[in-house]
Amino acid sequence: MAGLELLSDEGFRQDGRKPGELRKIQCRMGVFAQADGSAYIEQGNTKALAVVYGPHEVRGSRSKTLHDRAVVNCQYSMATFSTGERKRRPHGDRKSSELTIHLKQTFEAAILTQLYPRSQIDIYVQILQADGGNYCTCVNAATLAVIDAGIPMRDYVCACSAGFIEDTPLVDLSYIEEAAGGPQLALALLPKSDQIALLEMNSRLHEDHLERVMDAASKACKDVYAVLDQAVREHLQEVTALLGDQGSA
Amino acid sequence: MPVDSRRVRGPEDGSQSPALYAEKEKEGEKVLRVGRGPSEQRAVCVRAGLLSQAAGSAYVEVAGGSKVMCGVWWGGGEGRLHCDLRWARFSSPSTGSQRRGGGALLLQQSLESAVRMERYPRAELMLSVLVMEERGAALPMAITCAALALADAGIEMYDLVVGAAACRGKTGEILLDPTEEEEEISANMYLTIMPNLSQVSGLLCTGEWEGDSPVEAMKLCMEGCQRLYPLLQQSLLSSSKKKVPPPGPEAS
Amino acid sequence: MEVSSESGPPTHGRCIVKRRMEAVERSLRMSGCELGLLSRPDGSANFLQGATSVLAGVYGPAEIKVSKEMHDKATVEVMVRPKVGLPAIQEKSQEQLIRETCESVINGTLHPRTSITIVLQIINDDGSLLSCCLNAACMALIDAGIPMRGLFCAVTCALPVEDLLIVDPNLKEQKESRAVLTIAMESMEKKVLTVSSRGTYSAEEFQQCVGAAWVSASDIFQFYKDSVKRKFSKS
Amino acid sequence: MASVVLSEAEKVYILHGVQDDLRTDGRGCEDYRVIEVETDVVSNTTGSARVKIGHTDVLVGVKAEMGTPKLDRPGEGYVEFFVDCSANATPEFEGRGGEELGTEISNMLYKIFDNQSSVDLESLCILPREHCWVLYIDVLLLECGGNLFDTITICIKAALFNTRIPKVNVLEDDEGAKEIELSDDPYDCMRLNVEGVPCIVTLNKIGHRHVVDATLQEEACSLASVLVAVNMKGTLTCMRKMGKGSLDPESIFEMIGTGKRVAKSLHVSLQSVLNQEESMGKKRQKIGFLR
Amino acid sequence: MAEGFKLVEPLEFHRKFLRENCRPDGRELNEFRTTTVNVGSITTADGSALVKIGNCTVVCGIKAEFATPPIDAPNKGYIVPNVELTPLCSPRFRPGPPGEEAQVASQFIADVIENSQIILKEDLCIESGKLAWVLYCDLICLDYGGNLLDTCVCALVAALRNTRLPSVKINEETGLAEVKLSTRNALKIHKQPVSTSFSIFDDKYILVDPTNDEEILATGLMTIVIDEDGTLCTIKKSGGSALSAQELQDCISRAITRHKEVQNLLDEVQVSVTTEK
Repeated sequence: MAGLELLSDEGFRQDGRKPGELRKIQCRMGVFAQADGSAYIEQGNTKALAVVYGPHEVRGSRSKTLHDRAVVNCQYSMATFSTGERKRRPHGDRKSSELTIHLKQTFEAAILTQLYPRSQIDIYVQILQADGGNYCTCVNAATLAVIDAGIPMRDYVCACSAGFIEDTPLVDLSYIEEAAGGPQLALALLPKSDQIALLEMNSRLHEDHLERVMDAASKACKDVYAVLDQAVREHLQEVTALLGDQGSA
Repeated sequence: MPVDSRRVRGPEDGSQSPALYAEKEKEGEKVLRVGRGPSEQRAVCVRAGLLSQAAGSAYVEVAGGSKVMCGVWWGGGEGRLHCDLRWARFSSPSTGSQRRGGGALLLQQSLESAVRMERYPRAELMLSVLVMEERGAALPMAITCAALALADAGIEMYDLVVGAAACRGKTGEILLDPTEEEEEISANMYLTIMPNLSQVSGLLCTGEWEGDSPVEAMKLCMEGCQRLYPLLQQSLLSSSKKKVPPPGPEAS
Repeated sequence: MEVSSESGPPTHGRCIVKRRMEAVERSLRMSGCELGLLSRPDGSANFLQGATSVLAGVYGPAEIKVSKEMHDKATVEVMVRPKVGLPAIQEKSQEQLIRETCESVINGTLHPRTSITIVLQIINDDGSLLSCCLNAACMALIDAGIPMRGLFCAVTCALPVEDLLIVDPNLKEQKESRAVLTIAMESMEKKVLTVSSRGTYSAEEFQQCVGAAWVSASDIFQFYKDSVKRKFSKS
Repeated sequence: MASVVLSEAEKVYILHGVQDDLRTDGRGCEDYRVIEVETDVVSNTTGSARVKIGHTDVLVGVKAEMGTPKLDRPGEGYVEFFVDCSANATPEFEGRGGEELGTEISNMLYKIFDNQSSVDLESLCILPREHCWVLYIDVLLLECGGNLFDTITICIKAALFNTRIPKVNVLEDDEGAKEIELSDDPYDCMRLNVEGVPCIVTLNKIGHRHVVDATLQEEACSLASVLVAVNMKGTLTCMRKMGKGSLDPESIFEMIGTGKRVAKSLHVSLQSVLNQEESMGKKRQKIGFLR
Repeated sequence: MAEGFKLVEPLEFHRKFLRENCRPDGRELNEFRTTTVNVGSITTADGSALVKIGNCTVVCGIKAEFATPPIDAPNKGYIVPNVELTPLCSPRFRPGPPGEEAQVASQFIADVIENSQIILKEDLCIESGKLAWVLYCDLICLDYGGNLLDTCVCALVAALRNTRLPSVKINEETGLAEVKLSTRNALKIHKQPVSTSFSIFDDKYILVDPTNDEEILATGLMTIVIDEDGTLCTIKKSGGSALSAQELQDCISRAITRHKEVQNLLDEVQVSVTTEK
């Protein structure tokens, strides 16, 4: 850790951001035609794709069927070339399996699954380029894809990571900041109701600081929400404009 | 590396073939093919119906070369042909190993176009091929052997499938039925045909083929297949003479 | 079943094997067997031979996958879980041996189309592991109330040097021996049910081991009886 | 792959169109759909490209890593292929569902690159017997709308064109011990000659004719196809018959001819696109998936 | 007629024969089927043998490779046996990784090698701690006609006797191995174990060398492996009908005579191969 200054005396981070500042978010909905919903998002140098299939009949063994709501099925995978060191397998390793479960829990909390009993919704996310905050980026991408698929949710799910360095909470950590090994928190929030869909923390953080870090993270999630909401509105305008064209033709 | 818990464990960091440490023969122009013309095949010995447990079986041996065994049996699935192709560890000659991936696919596709699977909608045909010794051109031999085993089992087919291999050396000469040394240093072609219908059921070629050479090699292979055909018919005849009355597919 | 008022520790069987001039005297190390200690399985037993300890659980007769179903008898399955690591091919071989031994005493025809699963967790190995596994399996089957034609018990014998035979050896004795045999006897005619061996030995030595196993078997069967009695007298 | 089930009438419609050299989307039998190519899309790689033909979408990342040469080829580096048929393309590929197709494709890739001219493997060697570059060519299948093999090989060629392997200096000290030093200058790098890199042209037999770049619907009409891998010089490096049907030898000869002809123009236009893209240098707006 | 009876009432069919002290294929209870041994037919292997006992056919190929000796035993090489029961030999077996029967058979062969010391692993070491031979002994069953283990052990011994390893020298300057593929040396065979299997029928008849049917209908199976000195290397009896000490002794005696039969057969084959060359 020594020699690497993550926060300068002037209060700037390595990439020039302020502690509470997000990286640039760029996104697009409806990337693929064959899927029911899809989205692509870039948060700084972290790039993720999300695809949604469904709701459809439950695939595979029928025993998975739930009679009062839809099954949310997820898969988190990382392209073998997405990381600095080549990954041997895109998914199926311990880390991806863990994130797959997290993703499932997050979206089970957000999607109105009771509207689709006996059916299944697939959410597949893929990291194309990894530069910190992979899980959060995937959640944001998946949110857009679910919206693109027209599946009703309680609210957007917005996720953001946060860390705590030199008595300052940092949000939206980059790979270098993650690798430094300080405490790390991933928060997935339903921003309107301030409800937490998923919260995970690694490493040690003093109890007294938790509230500040949480505050910073939830503020960041709300910032993410603003960007996503903007993107969705723009996308919808485009689509309706196209539909309008077709209608008049 | 994951350890295979279902086999006796070998050395932890793997092993290498001693051939890699052997004194190399001079890399100069090796004379390919002595005593055999470029379009001449090695003698082949064929026997059908020699396994006691399988519904149909066949064994093909090339003189001084490849040995292939195949068995066919019925499984309980839905109208589909299931192929299993394997090379015994001791089958490969000591000189290096080549990538054999995809052989099973060629086997499957070559046979699928000949077997009338629609006649058996409620049965699964299982086919297992073992290459015991590889001295060049074992893959097309394996396909020939498999077709023979299917015929021995009394499976309905449009025609037998016969395979042949050819290779193209660095100087452009095309040789039929190459040995493993010839295969090693040249471009290879495997072709399977249904001789009576004169239809190509499988084709795979790798390496560099310039100009019209692929067409030429295909023609050579087809001639080779046609020459092999009577031999196969003969062996089927003698195997079915042995088992009178011929058992139907239900017999298993 | 006869419930005796007698309680207290079971008598340790003593086994004396006379060979020509030399006599090896030694007691079986059976130090305890607790029955029904697990709540999930239908029957369970923890069998201790000295420091060797095996925990067995029996599930069944229970529902079975169609692919494994046998229409005329129950399907017996045995799983051996080593102390550390994953089961390998050696465990597979042991599983088959234990399964076939159990199958030969279980009245499987009474429960066709069901499964009887025996799970053996090795807790500690201090020699005579295979016999401990077999004994634990038998006790767990008793505890589960699986109908059986008879019982079986297993004895491990080690042949360290010429003219010496050790019954129920510990790990050190086992390692120093040129041959180790495990013999299982059934309780009805006291004949040999199962043999498994490591190392080389003569036919004569083999017969001596069978003899030693025969002698020890009565002690073990008595120990079985006492263990069951104890369980019922407690509750 | 989104599976397509066609009715008899639809099949006849497609077949008749092909017979008259007019396909359902207006193309002739030897025409490709619009091919979108973009290189340098993933920055963590030594080379990358994305190619989109119709609804088929493929991303290829090339990573060069240091390794030891294979024992039987001590003076060469080597290439490893991995094809990830991701669940993105279809839910059937979830978990291990895509593995079968993935291995089939990577087997095919090994075969088309299994010759001296495709990639100059000797240039990948750093120190004979000790160090070499291993090129990991990872294919990520994102969407599949027919003609998978062609799209993948075009994408691989583009990614290899984009590949820049860092220069390596071998230092030898007085005792003869060798040390490897990576060049500090990120612009000091080695490029690959992609002239020998072949592309596959898949020819689907439909009725009595054959078409290139078939859509999923057309693939469903075809019982047999021939894959021809051809490099820029017109040398065939791999050929394979696919599918359940059998083919007349004469039509295979014809297909080889068509394959070579189409491949030639494919290579020429691909090269010009790649050159053009490169000439824009830093000014090029990277698009990626943002439209 | 007999075929029908056999199919419908297989147990009764066999009992009828056994009551007359003979077996459906005409053998007596303690008689082996014809055993044929063919060595060196697979030229790509360093040693090979094809053994048939009746219908049961096993081909064994030995492939020798280099590896670093194990850390805990730097002066030893490796012997890795592997029994493969492919669908080729019987529809019972499925393609893919080895099933239980194959695993148990592989472990049995490994035990036989370990117990009998056919080959000392020390002999396989080329340079202590640096280089050793690995002998991959692949036993592939081509036709499962009953009595797999006896066939496997016989094929293994025959193949090992047939094995010729290329000569190796360690180059002192480079420390690399130098191999001469043209000069080859035989392995030192210390012991020649022979396996004899029995099936117990209806708890009373003991049949030697059971066929596939006899194995399926048996109430118990036992395999005894013995070497030329009459020393027992392995007795494997897992469950089934219980046997008395006397019955066990009879089986051991039969195994001793079987050893002589096989030994003679292997010697004959050896002689015929060497004279051919």
